[in-house]
Amino acid sequence: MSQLTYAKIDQTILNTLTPPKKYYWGIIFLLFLGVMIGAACWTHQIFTGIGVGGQNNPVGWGTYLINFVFWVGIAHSGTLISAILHLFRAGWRNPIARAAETMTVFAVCIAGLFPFIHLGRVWQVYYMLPVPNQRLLWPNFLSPLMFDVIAISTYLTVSSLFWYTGLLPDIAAIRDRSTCNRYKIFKILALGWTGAHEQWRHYARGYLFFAALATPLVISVHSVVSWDFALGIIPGWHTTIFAPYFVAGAIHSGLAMVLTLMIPLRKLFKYEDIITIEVLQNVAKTIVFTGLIVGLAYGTEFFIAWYSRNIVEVEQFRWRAFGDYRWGFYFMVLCNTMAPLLFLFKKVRTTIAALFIISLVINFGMWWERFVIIVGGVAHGFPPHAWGLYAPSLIEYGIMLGAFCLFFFMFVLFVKHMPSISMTEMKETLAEGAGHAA
Amino acid sequence: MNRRTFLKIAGLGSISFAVGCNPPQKNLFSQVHVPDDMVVGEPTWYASTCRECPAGCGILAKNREGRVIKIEGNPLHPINKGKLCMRGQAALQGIYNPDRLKTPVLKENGKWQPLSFSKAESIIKIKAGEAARKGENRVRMLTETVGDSLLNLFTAALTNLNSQPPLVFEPYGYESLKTANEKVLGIDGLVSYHMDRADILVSFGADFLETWLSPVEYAWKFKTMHELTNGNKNLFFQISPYQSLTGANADHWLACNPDSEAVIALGLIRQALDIGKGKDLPKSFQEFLNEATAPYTQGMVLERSAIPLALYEKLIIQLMGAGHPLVIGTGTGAANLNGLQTNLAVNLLNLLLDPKLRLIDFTNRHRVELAARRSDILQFFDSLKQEGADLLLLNNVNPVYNLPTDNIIREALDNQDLFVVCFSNFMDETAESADLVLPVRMPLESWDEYGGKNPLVSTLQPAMGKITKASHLGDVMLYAGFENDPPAKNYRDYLVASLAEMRGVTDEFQWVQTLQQGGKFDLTVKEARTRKTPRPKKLAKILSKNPAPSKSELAFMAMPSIRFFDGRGANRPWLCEIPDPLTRIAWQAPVVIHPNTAKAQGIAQEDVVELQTEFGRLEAPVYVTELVTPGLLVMSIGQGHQSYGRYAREAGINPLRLLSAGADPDSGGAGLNTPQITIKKTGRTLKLASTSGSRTQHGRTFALSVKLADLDESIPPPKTGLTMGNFPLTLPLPEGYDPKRDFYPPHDHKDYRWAMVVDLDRCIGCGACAAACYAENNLGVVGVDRVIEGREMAWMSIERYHSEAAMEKVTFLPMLCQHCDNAPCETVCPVYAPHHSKEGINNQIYNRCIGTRFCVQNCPYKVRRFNWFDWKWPEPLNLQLNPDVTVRSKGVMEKCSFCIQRIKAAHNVAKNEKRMIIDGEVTPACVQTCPTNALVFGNLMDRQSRVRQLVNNPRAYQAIGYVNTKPAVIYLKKVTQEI
Amino acid sequence: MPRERHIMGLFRDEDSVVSAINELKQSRYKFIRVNTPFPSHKIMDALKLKKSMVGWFTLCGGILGFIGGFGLAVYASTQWNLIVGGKPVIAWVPFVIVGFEATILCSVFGNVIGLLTQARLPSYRWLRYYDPRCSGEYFGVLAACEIEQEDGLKEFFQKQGADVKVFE
Amino acid sequence: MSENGKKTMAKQKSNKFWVFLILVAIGAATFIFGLNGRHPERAWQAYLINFLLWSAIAQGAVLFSAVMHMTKARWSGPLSGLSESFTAFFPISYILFLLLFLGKAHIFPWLHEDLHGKEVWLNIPFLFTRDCIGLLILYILGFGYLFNAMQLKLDPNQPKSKLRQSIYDAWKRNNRQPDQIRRRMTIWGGLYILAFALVLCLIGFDLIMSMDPHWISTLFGAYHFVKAFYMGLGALIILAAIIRLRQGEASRLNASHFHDIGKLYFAFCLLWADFFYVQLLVIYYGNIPEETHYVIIRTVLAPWNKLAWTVFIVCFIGPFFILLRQGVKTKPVLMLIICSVVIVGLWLEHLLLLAPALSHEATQAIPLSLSDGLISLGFLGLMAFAIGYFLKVFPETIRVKESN
Repeated sequence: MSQLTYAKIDQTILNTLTPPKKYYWGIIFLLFLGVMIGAACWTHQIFTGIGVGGQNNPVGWGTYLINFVFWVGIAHSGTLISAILHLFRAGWRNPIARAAETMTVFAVCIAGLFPFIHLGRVWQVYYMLPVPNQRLLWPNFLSPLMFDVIAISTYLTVSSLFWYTGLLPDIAAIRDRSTCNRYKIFKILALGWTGAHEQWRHYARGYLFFAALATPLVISVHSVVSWDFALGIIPGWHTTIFAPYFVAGAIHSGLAMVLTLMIPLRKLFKYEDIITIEVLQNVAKTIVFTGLIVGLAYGTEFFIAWYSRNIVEVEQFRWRAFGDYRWGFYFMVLCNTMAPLLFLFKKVRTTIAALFIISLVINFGMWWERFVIIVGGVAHGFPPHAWGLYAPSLIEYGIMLGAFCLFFFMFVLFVKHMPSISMTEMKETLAEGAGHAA
Repeated sequence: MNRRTFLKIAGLGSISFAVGCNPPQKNLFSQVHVPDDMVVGEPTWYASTCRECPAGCGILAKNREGRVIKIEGNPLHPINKGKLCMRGQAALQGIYNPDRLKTPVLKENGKWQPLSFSKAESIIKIKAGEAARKGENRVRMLTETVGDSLLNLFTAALTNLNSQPPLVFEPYGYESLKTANEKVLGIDGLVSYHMDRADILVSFGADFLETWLSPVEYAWKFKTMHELTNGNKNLFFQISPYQSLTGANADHWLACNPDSEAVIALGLIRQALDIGKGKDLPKSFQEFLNEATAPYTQGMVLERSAIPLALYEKLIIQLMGAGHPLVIGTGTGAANLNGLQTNLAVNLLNLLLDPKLRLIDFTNRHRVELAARRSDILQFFDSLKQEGADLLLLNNVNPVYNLPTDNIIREALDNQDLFVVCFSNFMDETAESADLVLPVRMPLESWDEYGGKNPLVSTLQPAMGKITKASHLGDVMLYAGFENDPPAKNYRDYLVASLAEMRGVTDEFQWVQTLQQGGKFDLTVKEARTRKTPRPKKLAKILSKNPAPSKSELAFMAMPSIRFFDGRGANRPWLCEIPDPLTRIAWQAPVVIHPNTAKAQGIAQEDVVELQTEFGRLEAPVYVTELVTPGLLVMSIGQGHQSYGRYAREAGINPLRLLSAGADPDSGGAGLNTPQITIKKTGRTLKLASTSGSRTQHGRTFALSVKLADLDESIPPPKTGLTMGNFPLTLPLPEGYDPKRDFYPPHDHKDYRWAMVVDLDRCIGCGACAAACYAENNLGVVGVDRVIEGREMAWMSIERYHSEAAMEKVTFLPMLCQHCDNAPCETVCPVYAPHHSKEGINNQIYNRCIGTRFCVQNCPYKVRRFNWFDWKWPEPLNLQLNPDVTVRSKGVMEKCSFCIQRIKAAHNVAKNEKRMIIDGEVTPACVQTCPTNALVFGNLMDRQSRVRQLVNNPRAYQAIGYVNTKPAVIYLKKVTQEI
Repeated sequence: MPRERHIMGLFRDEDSVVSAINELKQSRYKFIRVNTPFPSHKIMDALKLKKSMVGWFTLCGGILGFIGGFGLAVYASTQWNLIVGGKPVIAWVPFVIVGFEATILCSVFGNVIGLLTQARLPSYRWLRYYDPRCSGEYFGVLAACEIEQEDGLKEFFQKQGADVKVFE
Repeated sequence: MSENGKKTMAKQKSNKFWVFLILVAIGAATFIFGLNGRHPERAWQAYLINFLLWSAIAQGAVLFSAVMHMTKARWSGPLSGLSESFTAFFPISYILFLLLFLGKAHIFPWLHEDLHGKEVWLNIPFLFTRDCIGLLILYILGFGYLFNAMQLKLDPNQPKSKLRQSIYDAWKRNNRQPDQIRRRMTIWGGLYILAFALVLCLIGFDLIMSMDPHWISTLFGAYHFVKAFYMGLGALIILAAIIRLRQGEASRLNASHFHDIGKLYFAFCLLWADFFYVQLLVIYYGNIPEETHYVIIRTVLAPWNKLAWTVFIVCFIGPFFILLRQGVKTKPVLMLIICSVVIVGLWLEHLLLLAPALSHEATQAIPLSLSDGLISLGFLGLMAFAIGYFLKVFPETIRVKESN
């Protein structure tokens, strides 16, 4: 980034905020359409009953929970990148941190929707809120679902605050470079930030604590998600490795999603100088690492199942590999642990197309991993007489479509109206870079 | 709020919130003028008699606010001793059936016109009058088996209309049995058997646990004979080409070739003679037998029947050595030559093995013996064609369905100048082709009398106000059958009179007593006259026949169904919804094929195949199982109606369409099997509505059995460990907690810890419990599509497991909520919808449930059921709903509650009487109805209670106990015996 | 007190800012603040600021959250006093999760509150003496002096090689 | 000044060696005495625990350098060089492992049990073959990494011992450019990290988890290697602190180094606790006896529950609250103490995991005695000796600041 200057950074990023063209609104409309389809499907389900989905006995949880876990997973890398890498002072995070955090916030919103969607009586959902009520009925704080409620809401709050705190100086910067309406709005949003040293002094400290707190949080949240299953006693669910394994998986999928989002963004917004190939390479390398962890977890699960000599476990994993859902299993192994290994070759790492495709492959694989775990466990559980299979219904696909559309709808809106790269942090990096050069 | 108050609400959850989840049922109180014996909220019980099949079990009808909501067996009744089969339970869905006719309908130029009852009855009166005037025998009548009183009335009326008495039509007429009895025992009827006193039972395919003569009666008799008594068990051999439910309960199933039972039976006679049985028979007769059975050498028998030598020898040894041997004949419908020969041989065998025939009861004979032979029925219709008649009265019979391949019947009914009247409450196939359909009162609404066995008195009385304005058939006959001088002014009086005359129920007191008890069971009748020894020449004609084995390698056989009997049950949603005990398939009627046959034919499960015989063809999906001999195709009878209401129509296939309606010359009965059939793949497949995932249990400890030999106390119990194989029994009581392996502290219960013991050795898999549960707990009926999706709602289901070692061996496992002490479902619910009650029950609070379905996900037994939709109870089926139990709405989880409403009721009684609940005072619906007492319910904390005694049984275990959920449902291993 | 004149010198690079600050500190002009587009360590070091107090807010939040979380879980379960799955009514092991999440949440709240109160946000008074360029590529050093010293301060800044902005 | 500074240091080291060797001797003596005593299994137990502990320390410490290189982290500075010195313990560790074979009768309780088919995996020949191979690979990779890493640090104008000379010649033969070397480091390092995960999983399953052959926990392997890294960092900090204290201001190890590695240490303290809790929670919640019995014996029932609490407090609660304050992290002395205590705590943790299975008769009291301590001292001596030797051969790893 030698040729970068403060001015250039400002320029590149502010250029992205110019009034959008027609096709942009076209895309927005299409996405909105998708959202509406999803909404319609959900409404239908609420009035007819969960039965319009494909779930049954024994498989009571279907794509709703799969998507829930999938989106929570996506959400994780955002915090990872902005918090953990911030603590490790890895400079390459700065160009993608903002977009990643944004992704996090939106992904958590989407994820948060699914537990509602999958409820049989969503109109009674307030039973889960720990609010004093006249009948003195409280939720059960032993239930993993309550852990979820707490963890996810915490995560949403924290990541949003974290995200907004990061945005603050940039909002101010935009305020200073805009007029009339936009100025008015951003003036309010900026809360009067001027980058005075008193402000920076507290800001830097606060931001550090944010990072320090977000890191254990991000780990705990996906551990909690994993406990929705691991705390059960169902073979294939009840295993101690789940928490770290899910965290790794989450980061894995999240990083892949970062690539999926960043590569087009980089192209469209001409970020090549800021999001350099170096940055993408580093993401790719991290993906290799997480991929290996996930692979290790797959292996361990199988080994222990075999080692345990517990016929229920053995059967569960035999079936996972050779049973009705073996394709899902093959997908998950190939896409999540094999495909990323291609990143070991510099050639692959540095070709944008390859990066993009593999990132998509990984997202696909991670979805299937959740399928294999969530459906597989109960479909082939303890009582053989209750074994069964599950296939999603059209309604479920509709809702899934809606969810994806909603995510991209929000994201596309964001990148066009807010700085999708942190100007401040870029300048900081630039300054430090200069410092090192000196 | 403290725990007690909450639990109050919790308890009420099942009672007072009956309208909580659903829009309230309109007019829960369906009566305006309340009868004296009705107290709101209190059930009233009316003793009556079940008329779902000719067996005639005694029942108690539970009436709440004027509606019958549940039927239970009458404990005083000698036939069923308080038990009931699933068909009996489902009788309710007859009276409340949404397709039940509200008014008579008259066919005018092909269209059905409703008309008033009086109008309809007068039409009949007029028609009858005209016919009678025309001359001899112009009025004909075909009726189902009815009580003597009604039958006499029919006869009287018909004679009055100078016609012949009515003919009793039963699809299952037991012709060959009757013939055999007539020829050997000299009784042209159906004797009953003291099965309970036998020490070895050999059956040649009689499905006495399903439909044969009197299933409930023989179910408890069989279990009495077959139960484990001081380390010993009597033997039961089933010899049949298809392993029916009865066969599945046999110690040894001898899978013989189709139509080879006779060979075996005769072979056994020969064996018996060889070892010098039957010495006290007349010499001539002995000689006759000797020569008649000469050809049936062991080699020939084995060759023809293809049963393994080892088993055959075991059978011979056991049978010949037995003290009280009992051999019973063929299944319901096997009236072809083979069937007749078998039954003859069976009777002879009994005669040889036990010359006094101690186990055969000639006095109390089954009423169904009144049924006319198939040949007579055919002759009846034939004569309608030849001689012609003006009026044909059909009382609740459906010949069009039961004899689909017989054209004479159709012709006769379609005949223009014959006016056909159908006394039927449903538009079944026969009614469709009648001219006038006149609904009459159904058994639960009427005064009547029906002794399942002569001379037993068993009464019927109205257990509820009538649903329609229909009058009783008796009254119709009194009105229509007599010009001016009816024998009585209404049927009730007629009934009283005839009971007084026939059974000496003279004074009012006796009458009331009889009604209250549901009958007069203490009648002493003189022994039937002594038999004369059979005369050889009557037998020779038949026994000498030796038909060559059929050429075709494929034979076909239709089995009477425990669910639908002869087809009359097909419009009861419960019976359709509860899967077949052996195939575990609901709503559909697959054709059952042996794997080898399937392989040979290149057929796989769920393929739709075309079956073709000389009489007809049909297409059916395939179910592959080892429970049938290779080369035999089996379908169960009862489904595949063209009409008969929404539930029966288009459900399953009617196998009778493949069979001849003709009768066997010797027995006069029809065979339900054919030696010639061709099978063809259609290329299509049909998803079977199966409710079972895997047939074998993959080495898991769900349904366990133990060898009789291993029950010996001298053998020390194996040492326990922590794995599935050797985990100890951990009672759901504080003593069940071991600090070395339980993280959780033990918790106490208040006075009661409800638990159930399920004796797999007693369970015959009949599914009565499941039906009772449907009736008691307002379970939703989901229909075939939902079942295919895996969304059936049964709280109690009888799972069947084939043994990996020998796939033809089956164990039945009643599966219901295990009410674990460490219930995995409870912890994971975010809102405490399921929780542990102070009496140990795993409560489910429907109002609190938000439908996360986490509980069922985490249930290791998968016994929780989720309401995927709002289930429908089309009017007036909703009148059957039990007001003590919530009707669950969509999005709510539900499951077995141990019939908490009954527990609550018992609590109230006990509280009023200031005492504890007595052991046995609470019986959940399933426990109450189980014909073999396989289920026992009680309080584990009471050391005297039966459950507490039973859990000390060495056979006691818990399903996959090693998961350490400490279930309160404790199973007793099934006892298998190898000899 | 006589009216003051606020003047901001806008610099392009940190080092000159640092030197400017140092000299300003010696000079008779009143140094008020520096506005920078990003937190510059050099400048921060030059200003020799003492450590921010935000951490204490975070800590308090955390402690409250921990207590609150456990408290809530324990209180709720004792309200019901029901046994589920055989677990004791107060099961500490799982409650750790509730406690933990609450800790994080509350400490973040604490953190935000600390941040806002310490940095005195939101408030638009900051914009009184402020130049938009300071969020771009300029570092604005704001100083004040009596009106008559205005020119001196101006040229002081110019000497440092900064553009000067005078607030009327 | 640096020159003679080094000289003196080298001299001091050489004196030290005697101390170390004496420690070793004591340990060995105690061990042999124990073997001939009434409870040879107790001696072997101590041996096994120490083998696991010290090997893990060495492996974990080396991991630090590899990780730092892979992540291109600039802050580690001289620390990564220092961590490489732990490779010196690898050969010793390997020999120690081979010696375990002699005690197989005492350290594998499952030898006398019915394993329900687990024999396929749990049998002496297979176990030793696979673990030998695993450790061999790990150590070779470790040295391979070291070999390349040293090349960048070594300065030629040092007293050349024979070993150094041979290494020099090797480098000469394939003279590479620094960037080339870095790439090779990346490969060796990456492989080392991979092998570390796999081999330590294996060791964890084979030598700790399988001691109760009926118990399983899928996370156990990962738990073991996280613990190893936790200990490795601890040891590294101790070493660094010692050197800092010896060298004083002249040292290139400054406060920020200690602060950073302190943070990392803190993170792994949390991670270790997390991995512990994750297993506990799942097993507690499921309450399936196959899993619970193992945990209950060690955490709930006397006498082990006291030990469990000690371990938990010493290895997590204590360090957590102390390390919260960043001031602490920068103080070498404090860090030295904390890390030492934690390592002792983790020694006890090994005892907690192994002893209930190994010494069955110990149901009343925790089998812990002086002999255990002495044997451990012996191992400490070995470790110190190894590192001392390394630093003697490659003094530049602890080079002091160039005098300004």
